[in-house]
Amino acid sequence: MARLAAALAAAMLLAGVALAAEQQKVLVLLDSPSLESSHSAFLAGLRSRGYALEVRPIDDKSLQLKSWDEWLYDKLVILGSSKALGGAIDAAQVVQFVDEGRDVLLAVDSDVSEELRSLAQDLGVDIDSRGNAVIDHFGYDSHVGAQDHAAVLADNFVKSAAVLPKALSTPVLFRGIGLSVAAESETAFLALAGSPTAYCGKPGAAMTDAKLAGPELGLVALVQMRNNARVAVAGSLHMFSDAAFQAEATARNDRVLGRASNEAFCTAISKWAFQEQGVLRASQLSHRVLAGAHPGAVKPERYRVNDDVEFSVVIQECADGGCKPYTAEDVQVELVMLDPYIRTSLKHDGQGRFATQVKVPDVYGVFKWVLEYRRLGYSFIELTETVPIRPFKHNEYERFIVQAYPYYASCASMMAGFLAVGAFFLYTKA
Amino acid sequence: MAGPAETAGQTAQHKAYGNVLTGFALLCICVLASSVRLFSVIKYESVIHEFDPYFNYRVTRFLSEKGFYETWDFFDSFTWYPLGRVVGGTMYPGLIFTAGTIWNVLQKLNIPIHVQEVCVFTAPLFSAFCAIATYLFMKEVRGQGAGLASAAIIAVVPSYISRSVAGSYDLEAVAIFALVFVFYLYVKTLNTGSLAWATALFFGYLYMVASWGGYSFIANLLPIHCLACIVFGRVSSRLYIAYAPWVILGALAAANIPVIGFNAVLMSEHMASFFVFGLLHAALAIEYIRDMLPPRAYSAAKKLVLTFGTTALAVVLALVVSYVAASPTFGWTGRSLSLLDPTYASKYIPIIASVSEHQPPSWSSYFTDLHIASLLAPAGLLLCFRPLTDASMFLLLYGVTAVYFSGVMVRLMLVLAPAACCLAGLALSEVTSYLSASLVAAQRAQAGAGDAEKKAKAPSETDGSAAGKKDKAAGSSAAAAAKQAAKKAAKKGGSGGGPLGWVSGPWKPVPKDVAIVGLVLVFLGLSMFYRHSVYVAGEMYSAPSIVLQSRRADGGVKVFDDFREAYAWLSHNTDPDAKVASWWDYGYQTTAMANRTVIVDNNTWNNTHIATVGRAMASPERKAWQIFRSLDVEYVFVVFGGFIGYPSDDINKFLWMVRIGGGVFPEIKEPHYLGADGNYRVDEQAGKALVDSLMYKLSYYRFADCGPMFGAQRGFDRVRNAVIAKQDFELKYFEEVFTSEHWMMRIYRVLDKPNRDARLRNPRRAKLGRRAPSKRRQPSGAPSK
Amino acid sequence: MRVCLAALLLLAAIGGCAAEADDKRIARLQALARRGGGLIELDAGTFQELLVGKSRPYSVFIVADAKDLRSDPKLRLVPLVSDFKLVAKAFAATNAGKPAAGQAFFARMEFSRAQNLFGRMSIKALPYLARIPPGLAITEGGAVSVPAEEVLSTGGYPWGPERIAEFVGERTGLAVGEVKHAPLISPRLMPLVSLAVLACIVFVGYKLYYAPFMRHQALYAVGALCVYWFSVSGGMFNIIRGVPLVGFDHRKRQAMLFMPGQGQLGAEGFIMGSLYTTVGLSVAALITLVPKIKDSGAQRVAAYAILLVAFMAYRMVTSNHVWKTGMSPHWYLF
Amino acid sequence: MAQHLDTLKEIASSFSAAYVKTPTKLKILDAFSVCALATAVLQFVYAKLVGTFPFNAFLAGFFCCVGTFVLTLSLRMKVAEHGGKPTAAKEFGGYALAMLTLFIAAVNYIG
Repeated sequence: MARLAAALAAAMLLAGVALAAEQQKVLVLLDSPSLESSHSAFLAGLRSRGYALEVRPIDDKSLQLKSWDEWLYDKLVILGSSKALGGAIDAAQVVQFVDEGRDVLLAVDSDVSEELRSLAQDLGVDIDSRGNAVIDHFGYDSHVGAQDHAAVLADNFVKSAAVLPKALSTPVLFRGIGLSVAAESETAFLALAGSPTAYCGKPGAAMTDAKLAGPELGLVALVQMRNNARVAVAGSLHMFSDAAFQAEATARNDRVLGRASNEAFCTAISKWAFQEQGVLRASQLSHRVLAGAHPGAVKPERYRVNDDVEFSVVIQECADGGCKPYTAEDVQVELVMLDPYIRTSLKHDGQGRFATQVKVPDVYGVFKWVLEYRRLGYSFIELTETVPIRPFKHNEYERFIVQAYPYYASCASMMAGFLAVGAFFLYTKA
Repeated sequence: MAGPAETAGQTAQHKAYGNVLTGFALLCICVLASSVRLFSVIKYESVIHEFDPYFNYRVTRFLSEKGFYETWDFFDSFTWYPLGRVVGGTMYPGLIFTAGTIWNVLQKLNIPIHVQEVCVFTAPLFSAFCAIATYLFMKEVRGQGAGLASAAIIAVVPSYISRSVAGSYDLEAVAIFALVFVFYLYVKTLNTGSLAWATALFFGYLYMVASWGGYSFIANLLPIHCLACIVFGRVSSRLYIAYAPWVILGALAAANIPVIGFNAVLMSEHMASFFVFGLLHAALAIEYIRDMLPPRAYSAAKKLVLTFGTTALAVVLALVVSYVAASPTFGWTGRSLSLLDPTYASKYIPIIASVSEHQPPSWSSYFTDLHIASLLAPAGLLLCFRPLTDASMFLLLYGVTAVYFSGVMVRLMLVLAPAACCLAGLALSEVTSYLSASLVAAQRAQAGAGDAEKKAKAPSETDGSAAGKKDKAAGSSAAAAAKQAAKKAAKKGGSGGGPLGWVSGPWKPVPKDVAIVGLVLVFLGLSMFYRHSVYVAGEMYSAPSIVLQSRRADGGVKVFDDFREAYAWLSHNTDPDAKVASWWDYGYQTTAMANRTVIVDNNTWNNTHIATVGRAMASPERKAWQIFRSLDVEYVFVVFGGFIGYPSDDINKFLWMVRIGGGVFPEIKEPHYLGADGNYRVDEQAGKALVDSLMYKLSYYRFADCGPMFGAQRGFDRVRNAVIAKQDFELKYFEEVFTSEHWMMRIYRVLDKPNRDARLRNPRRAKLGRRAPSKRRQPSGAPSK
Repeated sequence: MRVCLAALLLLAAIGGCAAEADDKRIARLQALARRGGGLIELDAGTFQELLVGKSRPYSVFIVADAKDLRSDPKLRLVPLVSDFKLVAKAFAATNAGKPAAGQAFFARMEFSRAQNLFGRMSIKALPYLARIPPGLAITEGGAVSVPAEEVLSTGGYPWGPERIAEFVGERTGLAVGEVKHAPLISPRLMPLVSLAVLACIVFVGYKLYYAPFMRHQALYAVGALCVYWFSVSGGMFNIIRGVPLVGFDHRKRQAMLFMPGQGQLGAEGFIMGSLYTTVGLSVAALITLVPKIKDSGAQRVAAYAILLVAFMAYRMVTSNHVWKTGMSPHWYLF
Repeated sequence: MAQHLDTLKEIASSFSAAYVKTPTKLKILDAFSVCALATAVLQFVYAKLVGTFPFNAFLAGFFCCVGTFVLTLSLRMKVAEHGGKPTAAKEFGGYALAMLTLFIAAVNYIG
């Protein structure tokens, strides 16, 4: 397990290096060719961040995601709608793509195809049924959404520095379909949720009760898989478009709120989805004995009961290609055998080295160091390291206890007496 | 012991003959003893047998690599995950150190032999030693004749063979030798009353204590004997020297073995010795005073001593009782408690009752395991009384207690075996010597006049010639016995204390024909015994339950080697620190052969942990998955015999898992696993919980699809002789990774948590329309046109 | 209002004269029960007396028993009946003199004596303990359909007196009172008692020590032989497994001493044990007694007799053993 | 009570009278064993007072003394049986052996 974690970290490290060095290949699938021009700004943004984009129509017969056993692309962007995935690609393969640690950004709109919906579902995000749109009779944008109220201004952003490093002042202009994530999902969360008055329904049709409404109504959902692959699912194509990037957000009563922060938001989520933000890397997991059987032993094969040991790990936060020491007070480590015997929070020295010193319990057995750190928006850290704790050896117990001196004395006296008596017994004639 | 009558020369000569003959016979016996145990190697191969021996073997390997000290503090993180086991502190090191020493010595002699071979052949070697020890013991009790006879019997007594065939590398292999040897030393000390022998006794006892938990039998038998001696006014300095130092030194010895430690003085098993210790001193004090004082004062003093003694006794008893009553099990370990109250284990400790060798034996097993010894033993019991010496009294007590205990547990038949053999040997030697002596007498009557010389020589010749025809060991024993008899006879009814009770006082030899018939019968009985034992040794007891054989119709032998196949798979295809779960029977084998960490093993010291595994096996799949995940289990295997009809598989053991699991986790209820008619069955009427249980699923997964077996109908289980209840089902949380050739072992992998939270319960989910069919791809990944 | 009052009075009057008849009946039954030690033995007559009728002013508890099955260790019929009897006694004791005493009766029916009743009550399996509610109409010879809730469920068998008492209580709502067991020693008294026992042992030992007959070795010889005989005949096996002394062959409808296959029957074991000991004893006799015989003829005869006995016993043991285990030893080496 | 006392006196006196006759060697052995026993008792009391914390040490010490007592006593018996000088040495050999083992065992266990 520990080995696995380490490998993962290493892989991520390599990925980071690669990010700087040679370009990562991104396959962009467009529902219609026109999107390439209408979404040029977004795509240009990606290129400028050093990705080699390969833009193809989604239903291209010659599409191929993997050849033989290796993936042809590192990331996948689907700006999809009604059309089905073409070529050799299908939902199952995309899921596999994610399961093997690669990232996907999926944007759809109201007439989303069933295939894409099922894909989203496999990834843990539920897209509302086809044809529905997010409607807000109070928070619509009075420029583009005046007649059907289906272009809404959403500002219910997720509170996570990992996703949105700097707060966005103005709302995001959103025209599209609603999403939802399961309540008990550990992996998916909403990056952009509907305002209290927003709901998802048929434009123009009167609706009494909406299944999706208010803060449960998701506009953009982010998913962090257990293998740290990331997926972003947006309910709108429009929000990525140049028009939206340029748009002025104007509230219901024609109050101009200023430039809609689509560009900033979309860049942020794409960065997050492509592992450029909120990535934590744990490395150099180590533990050593401070005082005990073998003081100073680093990563010893086993501890002895009541050893004083130090556990340390280096955690870095990587964003925009660079990594800087992570600083948090809430990183905890456990020493577990069936139940956690020790649970303590690690102290960090501004350099990203988290460490703590504990006295291992007076219980022998096969213990595990377990460090599980999952915070919203950050990549998960799961490290375990197995260390058996052995009891005292027969010659490690305390010797010459004061209380026991009488006993020692008695033994000695017996021996002395024996010698004396023996001598006398043998050398007296009588 | 030169007879007064003869000249020293002749007696010396006879003694020489006798000793040579004896030594030769003893040699033959030893060879016989160890060679009869080699069937397993001949028929199968030189492998370690069964379960526990694998643990010993593993530790011995560890010893051969790391050395003695490391082994003494061996903390084993491979078993009882995650608890681990302090092997050094919980094992009896005797056997392992013995084998280790042998191995080291051989290495020193530049004999490159693998540890396994040493382990395999330890048992036969020590059975030979045991024969010698028995000879010595009986020689002390009654004399050479009895000694040889008993040795000849114990050499091939089945019940001892059963635990000491080559490859059954178990504690008993050496422990029985140690047991008999300790008895020999005790009796020797008792007869000679020398402190040197007492010291030897200490060392012997130390070895015994280090070898086997059965030492507590000795620890109680010796006090009983001592008590008997006191009661019958046989108190003597010899008794004191034999007993008192043993109590103290023995307690120290026991305390020095980590696995016993303080129990040596705290456990009730050991209380008796101290109690009798005190009693002995009181008795001696009385004697001493009697010697010292004039009678009048003595009687007064005696009153004082007695009153004082009784009060002291009462106080001690009160202390003991209060202590004992304080502890829940009255300070007795479960096993020994189940000896005193036979029904105890079956009531309270399923884990003890579940072991087959803790069942009580029925009459047939006595004959199977002891054969003629069990028939002659009563005679031996009686003969112990004529005359009743300290030694013979000891033998008597040993026999009686052992036979009682053996009635409670089959495994204690092993303790009975030496006793029965000694008693039988006693009877045998006396019968043969009486008959042959009367033959001599008859011949003398024919030859007319004759004096002691002829008397002495004749029988050895006649009987020696008979011995030619006879089976060697038995024959020579009879011959030696006859010599003894002749010598005694020559002594003209000398000291009545001689081993042959009937010599003292007037006796009349039986007529010749009777003697001959009797001898023939004895010979027949013995040969039957040998036939039986050899047969048993070859057929029943030499199978190493890890490799199975079955005779095919055409007489050929089919070998089922699934276990080793599966263990090999584990060791080659799984991560070195993968945790493997199975029922505890296979724990030792897994650690030893597959070299993987196991959750529970045959050292059943932690009932809860075993119960957890039992619970997992008895739970539905998802629950079991959670339990196994919490134990970090990566692989689970079950032993399944339904395919080839291997009866002792996990489905048949399942009820014990349920009981043991239910003992700790009440939600497991045995009735739910039984059929409607209250019977345990896997067919249509099977209990619902059974069909849902993980054990059922892992055993019968894909079972129905494995083709019509031997023309039987679909899903037909050849062990239970039934068509299984639920035939086709899928596993959600487990994945089959390996199934051995004959399906005897099925290994499953415990699946991880899914990578994605797909399709969790989400009330806001909109229903999905028809899904696009996933595409068939060519290996290249390109779409197929 | 007045009307109801009148009605009530009327009912009371009717009930009153009905009650007199019942009182007599109850008195008879109580006498019957007293004779049976708290239980009424059910047969055709008593059944008529006790149960037949449209309704009864009392409820009857019936436990089923069968002579043939008493030896079955799993069924535990004997303790069941005795527990039942205990409950009956407790009930009688607590409600003595109260009207409640006449509101419940305890009856036992034994298969061989009341076979048809088993049929009529359609009892298929033992153990069976049920209550005949007062309202249940029972005609002569007609089937008795006891409602399911009136039958004590076999779950958690053996019930033990408490369970039965509880059942009686909840079914009738009458107080049974606590059941008096055979006196058990409470664990708290344990040390004292055991101490006393030990003291007695010491005392007795002291007495025995000076008793002359303790000097006879024959005593111990016999004792040793008995122990040997007992365990060799698998006595412990009988105790632990609760094996009946004699099995019952249902096909041949006769008792059987020997049981084929695994395990053993009590008698079987003891017979074999005796055979074992016989061989040993005869051998001992050959050595010890024969030499004492003066007359050579007599000696010869005795010796031959002894040898014959030993030989026959040996033969029987071996043959039985082969029959039991199916082992057929053959010479292995040559 | 009174006659109890003088019986005691009488016993004691006769005992001492008889004891004086025993040879010196035996007297020495007696003295040794008695003091061994006394030490054992002392240790027991001490353990009862202080509490049996280093239990192994206590056991070792206690058993060492009791063992010495026992062995010495047995030696005394042997010597008393046959006051013959030649065997005495041989007996003592065994005694020494036993004592040695005892000490080794005790020291090994004491800590």
